[in-house]
Amino acid sequence: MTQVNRLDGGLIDRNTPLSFSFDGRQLTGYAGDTLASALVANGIRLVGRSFKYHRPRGIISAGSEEPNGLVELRSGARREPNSRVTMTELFDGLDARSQNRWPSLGFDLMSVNDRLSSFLGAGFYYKTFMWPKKFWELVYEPIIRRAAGLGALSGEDDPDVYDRGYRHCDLLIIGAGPAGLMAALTAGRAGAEVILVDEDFRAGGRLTLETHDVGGMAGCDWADSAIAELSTMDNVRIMPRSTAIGVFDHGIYSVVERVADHLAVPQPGKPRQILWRVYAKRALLCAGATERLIAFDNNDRPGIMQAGAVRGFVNRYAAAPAERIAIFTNNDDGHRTAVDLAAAGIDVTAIIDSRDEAPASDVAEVLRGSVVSNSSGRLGLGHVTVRMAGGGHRHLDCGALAVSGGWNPNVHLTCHHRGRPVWQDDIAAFVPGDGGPAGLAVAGAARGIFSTAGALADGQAQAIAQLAEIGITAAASKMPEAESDDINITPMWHVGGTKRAWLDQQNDVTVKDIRQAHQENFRSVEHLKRYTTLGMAGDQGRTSNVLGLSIMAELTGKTIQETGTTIYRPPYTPTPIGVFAGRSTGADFRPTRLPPSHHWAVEQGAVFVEAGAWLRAQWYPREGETKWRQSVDREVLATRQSVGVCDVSTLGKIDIQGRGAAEFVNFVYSNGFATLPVGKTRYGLMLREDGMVMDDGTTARLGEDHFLMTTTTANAGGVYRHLEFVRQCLRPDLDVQLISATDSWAQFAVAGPNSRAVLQQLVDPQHDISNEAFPFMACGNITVCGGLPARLFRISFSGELAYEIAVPARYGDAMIRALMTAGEPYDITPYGTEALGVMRIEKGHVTGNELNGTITARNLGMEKMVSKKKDSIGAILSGREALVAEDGLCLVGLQALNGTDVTAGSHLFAVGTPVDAKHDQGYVTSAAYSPHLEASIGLGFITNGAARHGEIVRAMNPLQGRSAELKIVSPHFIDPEGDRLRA
Amino acid sequence: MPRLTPTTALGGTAPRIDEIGGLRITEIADPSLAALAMRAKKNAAFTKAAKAAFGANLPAPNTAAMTDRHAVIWMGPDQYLVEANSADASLAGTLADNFGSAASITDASDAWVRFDLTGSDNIAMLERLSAADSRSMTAGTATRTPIHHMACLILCREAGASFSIYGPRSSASSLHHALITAAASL
Amino acid sequence: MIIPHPLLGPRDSQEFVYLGDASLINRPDWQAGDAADSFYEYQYLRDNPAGTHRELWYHEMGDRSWLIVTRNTVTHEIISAELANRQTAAAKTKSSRAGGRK
Amino acid sequence: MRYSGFRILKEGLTGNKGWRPAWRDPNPKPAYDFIVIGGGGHGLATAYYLASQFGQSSVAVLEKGWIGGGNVGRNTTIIRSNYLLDGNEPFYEFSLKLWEGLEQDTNYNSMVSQRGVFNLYHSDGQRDAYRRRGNAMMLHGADAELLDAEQLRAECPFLNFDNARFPIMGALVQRRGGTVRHDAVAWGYARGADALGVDIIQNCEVTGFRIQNGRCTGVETNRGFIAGRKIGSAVAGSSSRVMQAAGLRLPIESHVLQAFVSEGLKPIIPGVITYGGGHFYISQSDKGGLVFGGDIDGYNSYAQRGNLQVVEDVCEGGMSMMPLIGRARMVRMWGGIMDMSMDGSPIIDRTPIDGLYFNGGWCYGGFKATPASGWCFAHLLATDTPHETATAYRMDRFRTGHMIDEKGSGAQPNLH
Repeated sequence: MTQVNRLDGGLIDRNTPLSFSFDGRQLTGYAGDTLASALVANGIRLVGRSFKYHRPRGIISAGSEEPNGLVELRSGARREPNSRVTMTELFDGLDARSQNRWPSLGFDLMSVNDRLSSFLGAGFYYKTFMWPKKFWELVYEPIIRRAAGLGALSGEDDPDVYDRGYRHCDLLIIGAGPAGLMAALTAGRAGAEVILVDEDFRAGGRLTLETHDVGGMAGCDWADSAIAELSTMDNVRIMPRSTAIGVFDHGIYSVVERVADHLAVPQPGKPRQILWRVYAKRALLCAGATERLIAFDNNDRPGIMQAGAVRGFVNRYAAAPAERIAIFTNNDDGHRTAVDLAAAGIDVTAIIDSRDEAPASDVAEVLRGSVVSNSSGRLGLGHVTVRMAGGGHRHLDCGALAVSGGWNPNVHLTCHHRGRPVWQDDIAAFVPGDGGPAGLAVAGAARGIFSTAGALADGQAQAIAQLAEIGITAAASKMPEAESDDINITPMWHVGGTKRAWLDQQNDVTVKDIRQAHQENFRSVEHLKRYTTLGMAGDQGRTSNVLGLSIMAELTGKTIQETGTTIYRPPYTPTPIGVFAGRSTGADFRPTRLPPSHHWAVEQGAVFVEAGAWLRAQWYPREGETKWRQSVDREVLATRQSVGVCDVSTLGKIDIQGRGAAEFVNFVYSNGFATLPVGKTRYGLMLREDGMVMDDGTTARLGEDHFLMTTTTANAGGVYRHLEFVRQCLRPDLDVQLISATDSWAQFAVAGPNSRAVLQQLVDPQHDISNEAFPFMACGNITVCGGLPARLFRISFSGELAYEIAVPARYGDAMIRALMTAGEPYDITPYGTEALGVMRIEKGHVTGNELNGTITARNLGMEKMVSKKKDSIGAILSGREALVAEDGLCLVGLQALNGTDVTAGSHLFAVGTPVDAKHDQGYVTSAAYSPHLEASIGLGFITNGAARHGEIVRAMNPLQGRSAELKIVSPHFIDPEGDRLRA
Repeated sequence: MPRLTPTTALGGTAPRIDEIGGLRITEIADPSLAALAMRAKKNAAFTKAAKAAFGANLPAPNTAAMTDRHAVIWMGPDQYLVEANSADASLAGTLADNFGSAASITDASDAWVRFDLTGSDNIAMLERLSAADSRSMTAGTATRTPIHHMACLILCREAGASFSIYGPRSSASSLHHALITAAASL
Repeated sequence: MIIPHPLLGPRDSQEFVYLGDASLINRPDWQAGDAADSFYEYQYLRDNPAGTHRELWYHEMGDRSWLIVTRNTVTHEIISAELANRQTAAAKTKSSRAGGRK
Repeated sequence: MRYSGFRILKEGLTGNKGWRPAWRDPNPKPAYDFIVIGGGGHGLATAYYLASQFGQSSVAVLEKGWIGGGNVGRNTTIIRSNYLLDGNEPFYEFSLKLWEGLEQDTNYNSMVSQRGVFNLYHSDGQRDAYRRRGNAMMLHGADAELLDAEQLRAECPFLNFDNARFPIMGALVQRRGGTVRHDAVAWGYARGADALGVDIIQNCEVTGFRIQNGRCTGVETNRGFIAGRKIGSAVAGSSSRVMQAAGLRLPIESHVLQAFVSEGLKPIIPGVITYGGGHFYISQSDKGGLVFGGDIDGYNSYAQRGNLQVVEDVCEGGMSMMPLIGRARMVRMWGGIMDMSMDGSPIIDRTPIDGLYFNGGWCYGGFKATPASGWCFAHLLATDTPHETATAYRMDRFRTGHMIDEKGSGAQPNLH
């Protein structure tokens, strides 16, 4: 319970103690702590193990760049591997465990890798593990895979939900440090729509971690006052706990808001996180800078940290990383740490400053021109070795080493469009270059302006400039007073040594690895990265890249600018996959379309099937039916013998009107439509311009200038788009208006010899639907049930005497019930998509199984339907030589012999030929059991099929070890003459 | 001969109403709608007929002309959706008479489901659903926009206070689910 | 991306469906002697420039307009967006004035 | 220098001072018998096989940037030969066989891992199409299995069998499919080719072709003119740009395909899994990262980066297929330029210009094709006849109607 390293002061709420556990140890922190600060306060330095060598790892930062402090957070299905302790707000009951160690964090057997490191250098795995060949999958890889990875997923479905959101603004400000806050005040006061996002739960950025004053008050108080003022503005939205993770084209920013990560469990129904898509006219990146370390031998011991993080823990969280702390710096900023530590009563062992001209210090001894050359201590820092300016070494006792190697501006978002940063010598760092995303400006430390006063002024100036570009005038205001110190850096990248000096602490990339990569000619930065994995850790190299580049630059004799950088990519910080998916997961992955009879079908106990976006009744089981085939066979037979009814509302319906409607329809179908009489329906074949069949359906002429086209269910959207393309882009000369009518109508196929008798009970008596008055392919507007407008089509997919009756969708439920009542005397049977499929195969109608995008009209035996006398889409290219070859595929019917079954997906072979690809003659597209023929039948394509009716072929299905003997027949198994249709 | 009784798009006999937090989501049972499209080269006749039929000028893109009897919503170039303020089964027929050969008219009453959204949190809810900038919408702003992969229409009736959401009728359940889920997640 | 719709203003490209090179509006003459060749070239060959590209986008989730968007394929910068039917109509007038395409 | 465990031991004991450059950085010679444009996987493989299989020693690879910097270094590392059509399947099966012996051949461990490729199906129609495809694979001598839902559940219990918008009904599996460490493929070929005398010339951009009397005699580069007897272009992604310099228009568009990787995680996914209800596929690298992707963004692009809606679409598919990845964090997204052809299949052919050969149009299937593409292109360059498995990859097939359209999407590249 004791927080051994807890100091006085800080921005924590001592009235709200929080208990948490780490590796099973019960500990206490306070509201306002992060898990990192609470661990520091509790004296815990060792928090993890590195990736390759399983070296002990401690926290090195206080921010989102943390590469080492990764834990498994929470338990059960909410377990979150690789959670950065620095970004985890402490909450009561928080449960965290270290990862990538066995059996324990303190005693990790895998750390044997560290002893073998001479053999595990950069790319060692490319050079071995090749013999014997089979051993890769059997032996080596399983071992490597088990050893690799850091944390583990729970293996259970993520129980939380995620939302998406969309916001618009004039100016998006990324980061609520001094630059961001000043920019927000400036823009907010000017009345601009402002969104201010910050990844922290407390605004202020570095101001929350520092002690210096702004505007005559503590920096964090100034930040609070700025937030207070901004909160009163309706035009300003402040989003804490929100990280701008990516910049996309044209001012689209993705911002992840962590709504509930600071709670044990999100509130019911509410999201864990929200992915905001922010549409910003302009944006200002005020993301600050990240302090870098200096490479020296064994610089990876827990306790060796960024200097700014050390004082941040002390100042904001009142948590001391150690009782005695040494400082290693190459710039003035390191000295600020010494002042803050001393003020907090911490013993500053010494300031080791690599600069010969280092300033003096009131609080500690300054070792000028000296460097830290090694460290020691078991599982954490105990001593550092200092190589003194004049030679010789000194050993210093310290529990922590605060390292300042200079600051890298957080330029990442400026590189998301592949812009490259440029090197700025005076701060020894990359700053944003040209070629950043349009509309994104940068202010403050993110472009190398490190002083508080500089950041405040730049925030204001950049805000004014950005708003001016979109016509908003913002006024400058008096700047609050703040420090304006230079950091006076003299670059110092690494201290020469004989041991390993770490660059990327997560992935275990050392200076030696860079040397070896250079030696093996992996010198381009991209080769370097890929060969050594430098910068491929979760921080995308924020803590390691510049160091690595500086070393490669030394080796090649180039400058760092010439050496170049790899490209920062989104997301800025690691982001859960779940939040990108939002609510579109599981059953809500895509919306579901329900046909008008859906609720009725549910009452009937129907079994449903996903048909594209639709949910359709597949069959309607009756009591006693235990196998689907029983239901389907019954539905087919009942329809063919008496009457069946099926909801076909899902077929696409496109209303086509205008003086040019006939010419338009005639142009999009390959067969002729210009002469279709009013009141008639015709089958239409629609080709793509490349000559392949795109879709088919029946189109009715409801009036001289009015057509109603039907499409297949699957292609409704695509055909509509195609028609709009033709209307707007190819034939703007025609007077045509299109409107989708799919959802407007509830349409039912009423099929079977008694279909007319059933319908006659519902159709208003003034409409004669006798065979004479309303023959096959007739259509018309009628009324039913006492004046309700309806449409009737005499069309048939089943091959029976059949109608399709359409009523406004709101009457669909009533209509199916009315049909069932009217059909009672005939034992009317509702049928689902399976029976529909059986009957269309029996009739030889093609669907998506056949129309697979590689099929021509000729393949279907419909080459005569491609008129050569008119201009229509697809006619020209369907005449290419390979598409009119004599031995092309041809649609045939297939009937199984000798008790075998037709199986869709089987390949067809002539009897007596070898079964191999060379002798493959075609394939089966559709198969069904025909209860009517009491046979297994199907459709398929086979070379020269039209001439082969009667031939027996073999259908091979080696995938399932099956074969069948099939007879090639006409695809019209039922009523080839069409007598039933016309009855 | 049976008389047929309509159902709402959600499949009920009465419209569905949900109150969640500060939001009220109301299914409108039987909107009377017609799709109105100008025929080629009939600009003058079309404009004139529109003025006579609606007593208002045709709306500009992104807007709807709101009158006592109709909302005329811009849907596309030379295309409009006419909404009758009270149930009017003859809307399409009347418009056909009004416009004659200047327009193509299609009854669209059954093409859509409509939910009305009122309450204090509706902007917060809409910004979880749609990329449309609902915060800046004024009365009569009409935007076609996807909501959870559905092609929808948001019509602002009173800035910040009252909106109608139109979606494809066959997707009514999915749209309703999206709306109440968003309302509950605020 | 954001498409600057000529009628509706800026709209997220998510509302659109992309087709390809705007040359697809220039469908060849089906009766010309070289129709087979010209349709092949029309359908299959592309300039595919690294730079300015005129291309067709369909506002599927919006007003169902086909747009011709001029966009830089290297930077994604959009230079202009126009209604395709105006372009097509203009092109047709022009080509008929010029005596039709060869 | 031969790589082996023994060599690692020896070097490790002597301070790792003896490692030699994996390839040289030679200056270009004035002339070569063969010039391969493009130092990506296909170009390097072509050079390697020209040297190793066809005995050619005067070979140069010209790379405008750093080798392996194109799609071989930015893909999702999947290998498979689960194709349907006669024009494709023998080629990809040839490629898979080459993968199976690649490491021993090049003495470079590219971690060819045959952990299996699972393509899920969600409807009877999809199952029938997979059955046809699986049978085609077997008829061509490849391996395939069709699993039903219960068989699939036994292997991948974490898939969303119970609450899916599109129910998972089973999978077509190719056990010999899997993944390969992508960068290592480029480096292995480069090292192998270099050892056989091939000049790999980085930072050498081809800016034009010297064409005289219908014959290509060399290339102009930023490092001067280089003469070549035969010149092959293997610059997928940039094919149109490069071939435009020779005055050719191609049946190709360039599109962006994005890919994604998570932080390192302990093993959880066995092989490669492809969702059939949306756009999503995933595998787990040996390092532990979940490597996943989906569909191309859909618009012409040379930007090597994509947009948010596709990121969301991919993750929607992923979460729908396997909701256990929700709390895994993505660390990086990136994009590559895909040579999208008009039928979704590649071209390996002569051009109308003598001495100039073309290899491209790989859509987003180029990585798995690398060995066979290199071999077949080397065959074409060396012998002027197509390799027996690549006879269908003709440039004129669209004119004659011999498209190889696996998806049946027609002449719209962004749908393949």
